[in-house]
Amino acid sequence: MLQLDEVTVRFGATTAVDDVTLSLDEGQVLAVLGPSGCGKSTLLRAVAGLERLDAGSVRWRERDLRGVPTHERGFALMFQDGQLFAHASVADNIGYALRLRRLGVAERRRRVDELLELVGLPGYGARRPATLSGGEQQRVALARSLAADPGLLLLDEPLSALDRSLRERLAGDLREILVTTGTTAVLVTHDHDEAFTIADRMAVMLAGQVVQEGTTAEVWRAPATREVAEFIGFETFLTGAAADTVSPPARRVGAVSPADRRVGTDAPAGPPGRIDGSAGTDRRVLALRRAALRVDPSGRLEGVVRRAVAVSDAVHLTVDVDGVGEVAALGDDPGHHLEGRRVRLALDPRGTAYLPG
Amino acid sequence: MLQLDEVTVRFGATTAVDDVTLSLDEGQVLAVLGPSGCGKSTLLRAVAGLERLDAGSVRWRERDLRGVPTHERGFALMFQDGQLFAHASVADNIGYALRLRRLGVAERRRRVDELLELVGLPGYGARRPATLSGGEQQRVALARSLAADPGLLLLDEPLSALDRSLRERLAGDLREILVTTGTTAVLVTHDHDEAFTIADRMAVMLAGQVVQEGTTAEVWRAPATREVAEFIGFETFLTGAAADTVSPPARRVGAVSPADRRVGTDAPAGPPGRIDGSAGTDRRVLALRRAALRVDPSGRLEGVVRRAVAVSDAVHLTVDVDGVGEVAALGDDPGHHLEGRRVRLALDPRGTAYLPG
Amino acid sequence: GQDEPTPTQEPPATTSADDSGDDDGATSDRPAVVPPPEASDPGSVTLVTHDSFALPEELVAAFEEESGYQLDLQTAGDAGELTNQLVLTKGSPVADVVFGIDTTFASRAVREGVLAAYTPADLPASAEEHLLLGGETVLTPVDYGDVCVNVDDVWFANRGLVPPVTLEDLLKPEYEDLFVTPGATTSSPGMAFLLATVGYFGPGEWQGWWQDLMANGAEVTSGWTDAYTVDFTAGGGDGDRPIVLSYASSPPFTIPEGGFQPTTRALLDTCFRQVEYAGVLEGAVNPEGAQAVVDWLVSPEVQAVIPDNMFMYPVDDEVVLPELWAQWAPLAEDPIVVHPGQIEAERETWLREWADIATG
Amino acid sequence: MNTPTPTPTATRPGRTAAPGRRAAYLSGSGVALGLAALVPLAFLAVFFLLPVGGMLARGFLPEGRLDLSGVPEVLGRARTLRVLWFTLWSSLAGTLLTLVLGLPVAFALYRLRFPGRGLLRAVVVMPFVLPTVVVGVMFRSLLSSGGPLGSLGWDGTWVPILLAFVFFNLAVVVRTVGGMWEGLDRRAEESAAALGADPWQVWRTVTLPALAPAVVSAATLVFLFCSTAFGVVLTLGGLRYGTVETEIYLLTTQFLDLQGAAVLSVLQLAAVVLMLTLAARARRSTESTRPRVGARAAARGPRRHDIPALAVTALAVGFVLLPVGSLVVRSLRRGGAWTLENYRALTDPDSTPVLRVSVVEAVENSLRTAVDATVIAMVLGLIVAVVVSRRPRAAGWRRVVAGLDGAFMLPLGISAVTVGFGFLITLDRPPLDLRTSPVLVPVAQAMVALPLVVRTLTPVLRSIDPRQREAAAALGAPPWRAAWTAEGPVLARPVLAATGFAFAVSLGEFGATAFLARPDRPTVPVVIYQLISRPGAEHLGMALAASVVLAVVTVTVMAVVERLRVGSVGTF
Ligand SMILES: Nc1ncnc2c1ncn2[C@@H]1O[C@H](COP(=O)(O)OP(=O)(O)OP(=O)(O)O)[C@@H](O)[C@H]1O
Ligand SMILES: Nc1ncnc2c1ncn2[C@@H]1O[C@H](COP(=O)(O)OP(=O)(O)OP(=O)(O)O)[C@@H](O)[C@H]1O
Ligand SMILES: Cc1ncc(C[n+]2csc(CCO)c2C)c(N)n1
Ligand SMILES: [Mg+2]
Ligand SMILES: [Mg+2]
Repeated sequence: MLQLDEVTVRFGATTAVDDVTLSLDEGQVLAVLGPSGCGKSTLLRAVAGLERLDAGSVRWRERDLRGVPTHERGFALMFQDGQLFAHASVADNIGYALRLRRLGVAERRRRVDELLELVGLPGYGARRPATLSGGEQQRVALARSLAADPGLLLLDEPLSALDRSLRERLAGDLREILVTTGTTAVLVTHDHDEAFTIADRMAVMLAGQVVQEGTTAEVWRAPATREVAEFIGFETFLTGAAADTVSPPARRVGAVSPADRRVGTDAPAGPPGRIDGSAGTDRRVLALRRAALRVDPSGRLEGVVRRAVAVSDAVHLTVDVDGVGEVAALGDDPGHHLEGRRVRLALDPRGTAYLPG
Repeated sequence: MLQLDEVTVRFGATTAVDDVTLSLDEGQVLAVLGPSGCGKSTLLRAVAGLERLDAGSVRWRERDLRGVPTHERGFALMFQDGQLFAHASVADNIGYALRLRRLGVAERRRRVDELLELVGLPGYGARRPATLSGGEQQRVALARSLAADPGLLLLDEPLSALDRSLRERLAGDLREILVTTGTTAVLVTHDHDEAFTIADRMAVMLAGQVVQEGTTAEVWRAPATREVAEFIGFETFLTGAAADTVSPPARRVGAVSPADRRVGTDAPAGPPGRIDGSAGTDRRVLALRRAALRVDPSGRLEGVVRRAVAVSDAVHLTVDVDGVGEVAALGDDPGHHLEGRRVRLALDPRGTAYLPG
Repeated sequence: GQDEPTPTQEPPATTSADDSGDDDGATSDRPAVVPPPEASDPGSVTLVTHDSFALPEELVAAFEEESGYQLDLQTAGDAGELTNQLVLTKGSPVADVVFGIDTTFASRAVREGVLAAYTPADLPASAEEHLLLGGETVLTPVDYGDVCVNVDDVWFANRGLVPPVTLEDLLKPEYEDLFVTPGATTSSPGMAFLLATVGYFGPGEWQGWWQDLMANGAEVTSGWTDAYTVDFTAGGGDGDRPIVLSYASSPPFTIPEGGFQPTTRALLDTCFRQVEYAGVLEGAVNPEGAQAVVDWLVSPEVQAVIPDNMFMYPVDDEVVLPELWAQWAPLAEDPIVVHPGQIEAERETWLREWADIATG
Repeated sequence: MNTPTPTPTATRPGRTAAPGRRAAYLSGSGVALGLAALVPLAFLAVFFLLPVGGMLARGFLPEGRLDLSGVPEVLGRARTLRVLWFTLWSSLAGTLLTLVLGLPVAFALYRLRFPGRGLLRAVVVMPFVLPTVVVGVMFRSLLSSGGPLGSLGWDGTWVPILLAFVFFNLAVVVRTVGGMWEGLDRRAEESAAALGADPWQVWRTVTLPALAPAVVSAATLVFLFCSTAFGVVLTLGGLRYGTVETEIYLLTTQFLDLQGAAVLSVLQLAAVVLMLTLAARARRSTESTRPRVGARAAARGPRRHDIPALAVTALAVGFVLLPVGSLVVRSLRRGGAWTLENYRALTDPDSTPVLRVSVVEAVENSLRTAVDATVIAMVLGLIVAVVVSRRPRAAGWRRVVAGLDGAFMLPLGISAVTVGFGFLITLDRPPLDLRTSPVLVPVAQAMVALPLVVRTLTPVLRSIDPRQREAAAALGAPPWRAAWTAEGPVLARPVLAATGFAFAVSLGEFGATAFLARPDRPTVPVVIYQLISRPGAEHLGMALAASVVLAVVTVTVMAVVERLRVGSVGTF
């Protein structure tokens, strides 16, 4: 088990990691999400023993790692910027940890080729890192850390430089590798879907602190604070009457109109559990993702489209809903047809959450 | 106007950019998309004059740039890995181009502060690049290239290291800046939505070649080849009977069943124009995004769920549709309830496209 | 060496003469000095000299053969550095015996007591006249030479000019810009020349002469080498000064290829005599060996090769000089003299005054 | 009184800082490094601090009591002030001039690829092995009123002194800066160009700051060499331009005025320490790590806008070769005729009674000694460079490291006479009675070469991103292995350059060697000095021929070193 207790790392006046307490069972994968500069990389470096702790402790398999040098921890860290060894070939980079372990040449070569294949770079072994594209370098760095076959794998944005389809494929492969080898891993990512695909658990960091930690689905469905909610994609926050208009208290649990829940099947409905315990409180905030409100002729809400922006596979609308105000919603077709029009919106409760007020 | 004619760049045996012909009107923004290693960065470097052309020419405002050194082109290139000046402060990095232009100290400072504000790093001016997080460095690099206020702005994945919400905000701001200053720009991105938000036009590169170029919406809706389609997110490709089953020929133009087009409004329906001209040909391929098939009790298609994976805001299904085979589809709720079940799927034609066979 | 004589076998020492080669003869005890435990092998003797020391390999071998000592050589810069080094290491010398202390520094060595009394029994009679005033018992003259102004006769002949003869002549306008000398502060012959002018004009008078000399366009270089090889017209370079400060023994070196007569000549009225001395060092580990070395240096064999090897005149006048020397390198009959004690007392003052005049 | 007590606080074993103040994985290696640093420190203590301390003690404590009576007297002399002033301005001017000429040459020889590059790299080092007197004679032969350049009227002015400063030290700049430049990633420059900077602006705003630590390093060395220059100043300045160094020499060897010499030595030492402090500060403020990307950093073919740099290089090479050319010419002449006699005599032990060994044997001695000295200098230099390139977090240890950095430069800033005489008076007791030990020659040469090695390697080492080492550690590499992985390949070329340099230094070293070498085993410079100070055309001719041989040997060795392939280091 990896156990972080009140870990704090400061750089002068900046507190990059602030009193972080976390634990991760062996074999599990934790995704760390958070905005740029919140301390994710520093946290990983601290676990690896590359940053001194200003307070707190890191324990691994019950052993306090204070004073244990990086190379003796048996971890592998993939740096955010790769940090490939420029003077070594791609194959030597990937085989580095194997060489340290004095693996035979043939075995090493086999493993390197395997990993090159995995990251989609077969035949790149003899190349120098400087001749690789950005994404290729990142994949080599990933392969290099995977080759180390560590007790704990620390990945700092392993797939950020890759295009979506490659990223999705590699995320799936990575998940598979981690699961089959039972590797414990902590990965930093900006991509929510990547977190979902690869990780069992998720920690959201904001300004150095872990504000929420839980299974990926949990965090997704029940963000602990407005900041977390904003970070994971909730855009509209409503209170009081506006919230009630969008999601009438009476209908909140289970009682969702057919139009509102059309696409739903038999999954547990609506915003998660905690709602029940606090149904009467008005101070709670109703958070809506954009996808929670879709243009639907049979929807219950109505409003005027203020702005419509086409993105790749949808139209992002800003709708001024009667009695509610401006909300983000999803249209279906290129928006120039919509601006200024009145549309009806249907609520999809899976895009909603209640936050403590 | 930026005009690329049969531009080719080789590295030994590799042809990184292969006979690329492109043109971009002034004031427009072109997004270059393509898988990792397809030659995007090389293309940008070639335009900037940092790679020697093995063939072809780059013209800017009617002038052939052959032999024009980089600094005389009046462009600004933001490198994929930032390439901040390690010895200079953040402010000096951002103010670099202004200093070259001998802008006064006060004016420079004002502009730098403005840009720091823009990229969300107010007060970071005195820091050294080495003390910044990955995303912070990227933002400084972006600010630095924006400060140059160039005739042509070349951005190599300017937002890849940022979290989604910051990326969205910056993409919007970037678009606004480019439009208000009338800057012509070429930007490399992996993110489809970023391309949509920022760019007017889109070029898809595959293995060194530009396979499709057009307005963003055009490319999105009518990918030219299966590879392009795959790259921009089409996952299922059907021909012959299977295609007909999913999208019956009779119904193809305009005649979409209410269940299939429920969420649609008055936008032009179905796969775009070219369908009409080739309606009779069976050799065309029907391409489907995952979002084209959604679980819907009133859907026309039926099949067994083979696999269900929850991602952040949806469930990815693989459904074995009767008479069609396995297709990617979108469910609504965490998938463990679905695997093995029969579900009905509705087709959303906006997620479909016909490709030349 | 790791050979026979064991450390316990203390070599005997005497203050009187021993026959060379009689290494196991007398058994009188050594005086106060106790050798350090790891003292060098008593079978060897160390000779420290100036950099210009050179003797044929065979002679050294013969000495070692004859005396039974292995001769170790150390060099220590020019005469000045050598003397100062001895002074600095007084009581713990690096060697047993020294050769190369010259007239100008000898008094310092004597005064500082770095030398042990010793006079070779076989000192040639002709050496007597070179004995150092006040240092007769500790320093043994070995060779000597004259530092004199040299002129390029051919150069003067070609121009139909008469070369200078005396120091006073050098101030004449016809010799303007024609004289080059190494500096007194940086060069031994330069120092000797300064002493020559002090001795010739007398204390308090020489300064004026130097001022006039400099005003007459004399050039001061740092060392003899570049004065002679760069500026002098007959030194092998493309120099343009036909008058140079050098040695009385220099002219034979200017006999042209195939010629039989030097093109240059020393002005014998301008010479300062330098005598080089040898002496046993106080605190020597092997004083007896040291004495044997001093004996050896004044032996006819060594005296005979001194001209060809060290370009000095042997103190033993019985030695036959090389023919060219005899013919073309006469010594001054009446060299300029300055009392060694006075040199020691005033050297610093003179040098400072000189430097102020000559290097302004 | 002279028992060595070399236990500076800098190397007290233990954690490098208060607990937890440093990345954990470095602490173990910190101790090892600290211990390793003891070796060079011991060398420094025994072969430098002890002798110099001894001399200063003799000067200030003549009778065992402190006596400073001479201080105001020495400082009050007009001559002292004049000498100080000349030392200062001539060294500064020489340093600047050398930099101005050396930087374009470093660029041309280390960033451009063209045939003959390796040879030129070797040629610029050649002056370093030429004995100063020979160079002085050659310069004067060219510039004296009768010489080919006599019409310039420079003889006896300060101009030739500055020229000689440049002549001798061009190699310092070219190699120190070139070693760094060679490995720089081109993309930083590209990114400046892509923001509109013209090549000059790119150089000024990106390249120069990146090179700054190396430039400062080189400038420090050059300044030290110039301000302690002895032979050339005397020969070329014709006594008019005394420096502190010549003054100390005079006071020590002529007047035996140890107090005066000690006063000047302390003055010199203070100036050197001040200069080193300033240089260290300048270096530190310009230091930053840089990516090094092998392939992209590789030199390229010359382009049109490289013409100025190439022209300067041609000029510099011409400048270096001019005195050497005149040396070659004069070595081929005797008695007004062309002859190979001077060279023939070199192989003949009996050619002149002046020499105990033939010049060929001296070449052998020189090479053998130089190999020993180079090995010592490289081992110690690498240790020192690695130690001083580490960045402890604690300010105290950072200062210690900075101090160490400077400490090894000190020997260059102190008069050789002081060290030499100090040697004699302090190392005269067992177990350190080393005064006549033959091991001293390579050791002393190594101490002279050490600063050059350290200054060549340290800027490069410090520019390597420590995260490269961290990346290796994070994959399981123990500290030494991580250092080898991250730094070995980058250092390979600079190590070669430094090795060549150290070799050249010890081949050419005269001051200490003349003092220490046994007369029966002289090195070539010693032989040259013996020859050149004797009358007779054959001695001068042989001295010149021997100088040519020394130059040729050096250039050959350098050229071979340049050609060594270091690709294998890349495979860890
Ligand atoms: N200097 C080089 N030498 C050899 N091959 C190179 C060099 N630079 C790039 N390549 C190759 O050229 C191809 C294109 O590289 P480029 O950097 O343009 O890709 P990219 O599209 O920017 O990829 P990414 O999205 O991963 O950054 C890659 O296959 C890469 O390996
Ligand atoms: N060496 C340093 N000195 C000072 N501040 C630092 C240093 N390293 C990081 N920081 C600061 O600490 C904070 C956290 O940095 P960190 O690199 O951990 O962020 P991150 O979460 O990884 O961000 P990103 O997603 O942008 O990579 C940032 O504000 C950064 O500016
Ligand atoms: C002005 C000046 N004079 C001489 C040298 C030559 N030099 C200085 S140190 C050294 C190494 C051995 O002594 C050599 C050859 C120089 N660089 N600068
Ligand atoms: Mg980070
Ligand atoms: Mg790229």
